[in-house]
Amino acid sequence: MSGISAVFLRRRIALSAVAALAIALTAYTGSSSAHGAARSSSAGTLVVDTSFIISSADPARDLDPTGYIVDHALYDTLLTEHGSSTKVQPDLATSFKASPNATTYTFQLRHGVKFSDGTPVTSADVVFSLNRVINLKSAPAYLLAGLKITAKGPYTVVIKSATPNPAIPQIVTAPALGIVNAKAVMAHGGSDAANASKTDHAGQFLDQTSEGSGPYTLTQYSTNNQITLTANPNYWGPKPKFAKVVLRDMTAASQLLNVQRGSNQIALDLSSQQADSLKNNSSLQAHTSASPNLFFLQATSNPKVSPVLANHDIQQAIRYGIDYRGMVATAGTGAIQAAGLIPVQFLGGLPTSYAVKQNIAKAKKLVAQSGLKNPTVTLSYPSDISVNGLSFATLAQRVQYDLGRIGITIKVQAVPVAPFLTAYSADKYQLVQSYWGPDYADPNDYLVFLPGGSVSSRMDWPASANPALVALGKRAGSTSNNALRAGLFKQIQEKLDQSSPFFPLIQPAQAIVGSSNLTGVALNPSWLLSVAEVGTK
Amino acid sequence: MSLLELQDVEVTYQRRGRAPVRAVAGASLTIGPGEIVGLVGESGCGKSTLARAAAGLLAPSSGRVLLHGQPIAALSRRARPAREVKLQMVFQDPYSSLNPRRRIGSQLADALRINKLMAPELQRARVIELLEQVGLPTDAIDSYPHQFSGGQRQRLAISRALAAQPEVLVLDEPLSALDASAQAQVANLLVNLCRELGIAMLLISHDLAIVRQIADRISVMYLGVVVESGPTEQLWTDPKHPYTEALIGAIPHADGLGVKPRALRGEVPDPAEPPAGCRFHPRCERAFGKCSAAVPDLISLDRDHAAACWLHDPEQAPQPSPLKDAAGDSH
Amino acid sequence: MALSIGIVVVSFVLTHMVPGNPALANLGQNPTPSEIRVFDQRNGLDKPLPVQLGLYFVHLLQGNLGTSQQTGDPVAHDLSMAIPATAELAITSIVIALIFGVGFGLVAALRRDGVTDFVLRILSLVGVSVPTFWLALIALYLLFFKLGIFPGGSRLSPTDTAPPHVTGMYTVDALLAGRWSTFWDALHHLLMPAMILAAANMGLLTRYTRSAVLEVMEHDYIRAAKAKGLSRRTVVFGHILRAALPSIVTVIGLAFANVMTGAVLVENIFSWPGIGQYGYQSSTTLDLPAIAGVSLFIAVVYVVVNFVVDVLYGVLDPRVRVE
Amino acid sequence: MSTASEAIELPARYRRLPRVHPALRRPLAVTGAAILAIWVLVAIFAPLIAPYGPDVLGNSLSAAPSSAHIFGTDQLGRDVFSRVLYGARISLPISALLVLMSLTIGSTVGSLAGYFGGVVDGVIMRIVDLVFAFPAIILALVVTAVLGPSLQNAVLALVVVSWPTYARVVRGLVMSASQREYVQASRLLGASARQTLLRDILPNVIGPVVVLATLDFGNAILLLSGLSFLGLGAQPPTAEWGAMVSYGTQYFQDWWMSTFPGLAIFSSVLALNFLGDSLRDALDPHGSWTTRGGRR
Amino acid sequence: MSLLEVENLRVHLPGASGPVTVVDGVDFAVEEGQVFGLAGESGSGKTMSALAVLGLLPRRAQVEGRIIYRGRDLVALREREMRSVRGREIAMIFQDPMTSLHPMLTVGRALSEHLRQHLKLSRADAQRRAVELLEEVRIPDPEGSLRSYPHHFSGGMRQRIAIAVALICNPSIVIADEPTTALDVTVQAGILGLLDRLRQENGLSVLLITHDLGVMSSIADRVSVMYAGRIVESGATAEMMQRPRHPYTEGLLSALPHPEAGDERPLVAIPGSPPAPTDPPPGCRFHPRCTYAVDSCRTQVPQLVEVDARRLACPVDPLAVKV
Repeated sequence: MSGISAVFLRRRIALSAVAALAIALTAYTGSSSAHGAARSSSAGTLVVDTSFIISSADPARDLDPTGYIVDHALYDTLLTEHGSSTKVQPDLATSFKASPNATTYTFQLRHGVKFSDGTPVTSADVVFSLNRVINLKSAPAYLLAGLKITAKGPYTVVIKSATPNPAIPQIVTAPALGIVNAKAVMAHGGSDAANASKTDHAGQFLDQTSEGSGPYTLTQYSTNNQITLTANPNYWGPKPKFAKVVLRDMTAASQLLNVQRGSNQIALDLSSQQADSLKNNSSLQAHTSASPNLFFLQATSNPKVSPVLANHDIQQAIRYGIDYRGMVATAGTGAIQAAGLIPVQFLGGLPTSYAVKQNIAKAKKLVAQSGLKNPTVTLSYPSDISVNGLSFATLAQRVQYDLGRIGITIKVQAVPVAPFLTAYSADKYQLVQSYWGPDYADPNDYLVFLPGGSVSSRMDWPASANPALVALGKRAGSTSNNALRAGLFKQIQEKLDQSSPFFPLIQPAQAIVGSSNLTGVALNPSWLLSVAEVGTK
Repeated sequence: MSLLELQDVEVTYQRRGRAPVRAVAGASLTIGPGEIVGLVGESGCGKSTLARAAAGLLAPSSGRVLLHGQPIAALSRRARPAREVKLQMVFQDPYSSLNPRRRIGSQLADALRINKLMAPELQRARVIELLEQVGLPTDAIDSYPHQFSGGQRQRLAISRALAAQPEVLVLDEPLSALDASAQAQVANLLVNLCRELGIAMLLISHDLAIVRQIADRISVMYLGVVVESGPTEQLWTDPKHPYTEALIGAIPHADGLGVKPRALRGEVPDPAEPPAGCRFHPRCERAFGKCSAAVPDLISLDRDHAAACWLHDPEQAPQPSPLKDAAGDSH
Repeated sequence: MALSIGIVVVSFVLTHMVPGNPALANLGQNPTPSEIRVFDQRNGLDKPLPVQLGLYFVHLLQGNLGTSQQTGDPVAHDLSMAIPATAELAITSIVIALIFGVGFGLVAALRRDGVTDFVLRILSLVGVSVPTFWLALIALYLLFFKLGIFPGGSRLSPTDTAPPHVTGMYTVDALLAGRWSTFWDALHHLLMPAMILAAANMGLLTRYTRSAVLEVMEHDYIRAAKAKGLSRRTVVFGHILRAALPSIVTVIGLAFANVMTGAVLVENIFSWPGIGQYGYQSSTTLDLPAIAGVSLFIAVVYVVVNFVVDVLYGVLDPRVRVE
Repeated sequence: MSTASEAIELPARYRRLPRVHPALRRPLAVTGAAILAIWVLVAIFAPLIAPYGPDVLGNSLSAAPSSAHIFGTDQLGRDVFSRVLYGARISLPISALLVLMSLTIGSTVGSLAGYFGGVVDGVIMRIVDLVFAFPAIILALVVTAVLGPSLQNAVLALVVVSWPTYARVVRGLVMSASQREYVQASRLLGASARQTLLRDILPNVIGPVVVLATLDFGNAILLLSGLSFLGLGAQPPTAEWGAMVSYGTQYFQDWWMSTFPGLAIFSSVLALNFLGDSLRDALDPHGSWTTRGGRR
Repeated sequence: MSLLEVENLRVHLPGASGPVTVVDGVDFAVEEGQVFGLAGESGSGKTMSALAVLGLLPRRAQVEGRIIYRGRDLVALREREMRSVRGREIAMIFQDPMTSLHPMLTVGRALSEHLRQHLKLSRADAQRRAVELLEEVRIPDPEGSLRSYPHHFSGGMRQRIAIAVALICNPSIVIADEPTTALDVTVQAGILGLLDRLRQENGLSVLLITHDLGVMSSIADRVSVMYAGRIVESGATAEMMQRPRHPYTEGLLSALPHPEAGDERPLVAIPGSPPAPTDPPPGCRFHPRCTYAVDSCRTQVPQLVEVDARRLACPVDPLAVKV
């Protein structure tokens, strides 16, 4: 079951842990090193400005965006991805084999890899690291739910799943599953035992030093200041271009200024508008693209909470009253109207041409038809976060204005994330402006929007409201033929667009801006940026 | 019968973390109707404290203040009973004893209004009468205090007290903030008020010379105790206590004779730690053994005249000898 | 002491009255009921409030302020990281405000009613009137972005590394380590936010100093000092300023309160990892132990600063010293 | 009894009585009053002056100042000039209300403490100390975290932190005024403590409190806009100056979005401080920035 | 040749509506080894005259006339030169010993700072001299006193210290502005005795300013009486006290209590009050209060003329008959 949380909602979001592209899996068998770059010595400092969201530099405890950037640089994983591609590539494992029923995965480890302190990396370290994740029961533990990790000789690791799980190669790319130096971590209180959640005390140790085999080592770590990484001299792969990487905690406004003044800088949290304004700046490169994130409105179906919204005509009026084009313009270049709930990039995503269009006349007629005099609705949204540089307030004001024009009075209510989530879950709100970031790149992640699903029930849309739709969802979720599945999901979304308490608004643009002399400035869906891959022209 | 009577009044100030101070260590005074009694002493002798106790502004830690034989209660949150309103006070600083934000007329009418002495429409006429009584122009009624000089303000303060038709006025250094000519004006006013309206007064001052011009009787205080009291002329011409003698001797005379006033040796001791025995003995030219050992009582010498000095104790005293000349700077 | 306890109680009760659910706000994702239960147990949120408060006090006495739900570190550790940053900023800012405020106030008083006085009066009023956050933005835009005089935020250039931790104040630590370039770099980063924080206090101190000096100047002992034929410098610094100093010192307590208020705004704008930023972030994420820790720290600062002011007052004024 | 300063002091009856309040004759006071008057007029007549509605979304997004939008437009295409004008309708009356509430609570509590003294005083001053130990903004952070961010809650939070100032000042004034000799004289004339409080003490307390309130008014605008800047006060689309500055910082290069609302805050606070400072002068000539010679 | 001669001194102070003349053509001279007294009520301009001598008037005061000290016109001196006169040649004692000594500086510093500046003494020499002076003014434990602060001493002792401060550079003239007014009579007598002894033993010249004619009578050699900024009568003290010739002098004396035993004359007050310096009456300034005033008094300013070994500003001279 998927959910939204404050940590996730805060400021912006990366596609989180598992961006599984099931299609690629069967075709893939591990190959030799993907790193073609020539070895060269490291020099200089790369500065990455971002609004920190990090709770630990211990990979096993961290699932936060900033933490992922750091962990990806400090720790090797069994497999990995390069650049913005989601294609699985070798890392510590040079190859793997999957059993035909996709329950057993055998990974062959690279020989001669050493941790930053010179200790060789063996299968014991892998088993320790992954078991530690499982047994710490911290946020990343769910990645390995139902998996069993064993070693088979010093350079072979076997992962077994109780049920078929074709996503395992994708899963093991997660920086949270970085391989740590078992001896060193155990020496500092680390444990992978079943009771590790109580006995492991290595968290603080790993906030001070890194015990990995990745391209960088941790020099300085402060959750609200800056994190300094230094090139790992013992790294087995190509030397990273920059000897030092500094991640600084900066507000988006400061990032905008800093990136323009500095060199060798990357800003991660600019809105596409901000990035747009830098397009003409020859010393910068800015990349914008539609993010898989979704802004949507959700109306309660509970007449006790809002008799106005329980009125079907009003719901439909809202759907046609919103100026989607204006909203896209406000969101900036790269943003697109969300035709359905599933991002256009995903299997089953509806093309933009299917999107609902503003129809003021129709909307006004619906309001009149509702029979309600001066319908008034409270729109609640989390006040202290923004996603992809876009604040909820901005869109909420748009909604308020647009619906005002068709005769629905909107009272906006800004609520900090924490109480917002509490009240949202308890069906306390009338109209909510919310957001969904995919947990993995698969339409199944969106089944929770169907009647009775976890998101739907937050605002009292029970399974009984539309049993047919529920049945359709069940079918779509269990279909193995992807073409068929895509069709079913499209059908579901069209139905939702015709009548449902959900109003998809936009997929905002995501942006990355860096000094123009840099190479490898690319957004990765999982860890945003691979700092080791950033070089200079 | 005395109008205002102070019986063994003691006032002790509690101080945080330090020894309490007996600012007034047992003082008795009586004031008859229409009588002006002067209370004289140097700074720190407790005379202002005694004045405040006499007026009921603070509660004595022991002893009593009686008006017409009835005890006066110290001020509480409640209004003063009408009986006690007959006891009024005039303060030293004419700049702070009038409310700067109220018109004179309103302040002078306070007593009339609060005690409902007369109908509101008659009050203005009475206020004008009061102003005339203290020799101020009647157009002062609509003015504010800052429009007057120190001497005029002091007269305003007196007339405000007069509005309450007092029987006794306690005057705390009413003249010390004034220039010589204003001082004489106010002094004459006080005497006239006493003679014409029969108001009794307790006049507190550090200036023995001016008190002598006004008072019928004088009490001299030193370090919290009354050391001598008597009819003005008698006390002046024949002081019985060495301290009174020293006070008189220290007054410079504007007679062009170039006579140097006499100084008194030493310093006034800390009231928190008064000397044993007679409090004056360390500075006294005529102190002898007993003075440092025992506290002398106020002994009645003749008629109204009394002094607290072992010299006048018939059993103890050595033969009185003439005062040593203490001219110049003795120490 | 009683004050500190009161402050702990108030901040604790206030923060725990928050209607939000800290578990929902802080659990990574997919919080299951059992995870929420574990979270609540771990953070002691499952117990009744008075028990939580009691436990808080017990832990407090052991030097344990709880664990921040946001950073996952002990609050005491987070504070120990944030405090030196704020201390460095606050002290520098107070020093700047003192130098300019006292200087301006002195000049204004000495040139009373002149043009200089008038200009300084306006300057001091501007200082207390300008919104700190707006001033910070303008300074950031002009001094950093347009002119590049000052760096745009954070405590050190990314190319530099923090000096060995001794006090946690980079300028001091750099000096202790003998790293001059780091010292200048840290100072360079420190100056702009410190000056912005100092603006309001500078205005305040100008006014206080001016009136304190004017009051002193009315005293006979200043005329007496002039009558002794002392040089102007001795009269001004040795006598006038010396006498005004105790009353100026009493303003420092107020100035510290102003700095703490301004720090919340300025630290957020300048990405300064201090108490202000930490407090702001904990309050938006309902990080209860962190909020309570920050409140406690601020209260302790308040008590300590006032104590220091009292002591300083006594040192400066021998009349008080005796009492 | 003749010191130099006293020699300069002239009996007031020789001065001409001023037609206007002396505070208003000073250039700063006049400037302050004028700016403030303009803002008050703007607040009243905003709908008449403003070319656009505060929340009307236009088509030109993030446009630089031009003849159509003299302060430019924001990201949603709203006219910044109109929003700044409408902002006066939020910041000024709400800050005034805030001051009024703090003043009422603080003065009442302060007079009670000063009047009753003893245990009541002790308890009240403890509470005051407690609140004082929190910087306003920290306590406001906590209060808004408890109650949620809104202008209303921000005001509430600021009232919570600002009343103690008044309580402390009023208490001090009441206590020192009740020690005044004219109050004691009144008491001796038979006035009850309550009568003197109303007639002799409070009138002498009002002046300093008015000055404090004027200066605090400016402070309230600053704090309120500061909270809104942090997102804890006014919420969109309210055209509140602090929130507008905060909003503008997201688009740093579009300087007009935050510069003009910031200027609005600055100018109104400065006006109030000009006025308050001059009032303070008029009331307390000691050490004031006056043009007259000093007097004790 | 007098030690100090003041000729036609005028002092104008800034007022709300133009300058106010507080000293209006004052002449007097202080002779070597004499005590010259300047008497008058508050606001008569006597203190302003004295401050003018030392150049210590409030800022923006204007001074006209000549102040000749040892052949030099002090009015024309530059501030720097004036500083070498102050404290060194002409010293001053102030009214209130509670306020005329800097409360935060030790007695030792008060004594030695100008001594070292003027006479360039070493620290040890200065200290020796300070102890000497404290002994001379009869302060017990002079060495210990050097380290004490003024508040450790009583009023009388402080005035003695203030006198020591004034005398330490061996000045020729001491200006004593109401030196005993703030003291109790018994202490006052001691201070007057001290001044008299210093005059006799050290040949000190004193410009004594007081409103107390009793004090004046007991120590001054010559007296000038001031009224509303002008001198109305000057002469030898005994003459003046016994046979005042100006109606104001006479009025002042009659208003004083009479300490002589057996003298029971009532006080005679002068009617009215002194005029404000902003609005002085035309002609003789005393005429509105003068019982002897004639028409010419209302229009013509009386000149101070020599009459029977004294100088008198009253052409009517009504009291001459009484003599």
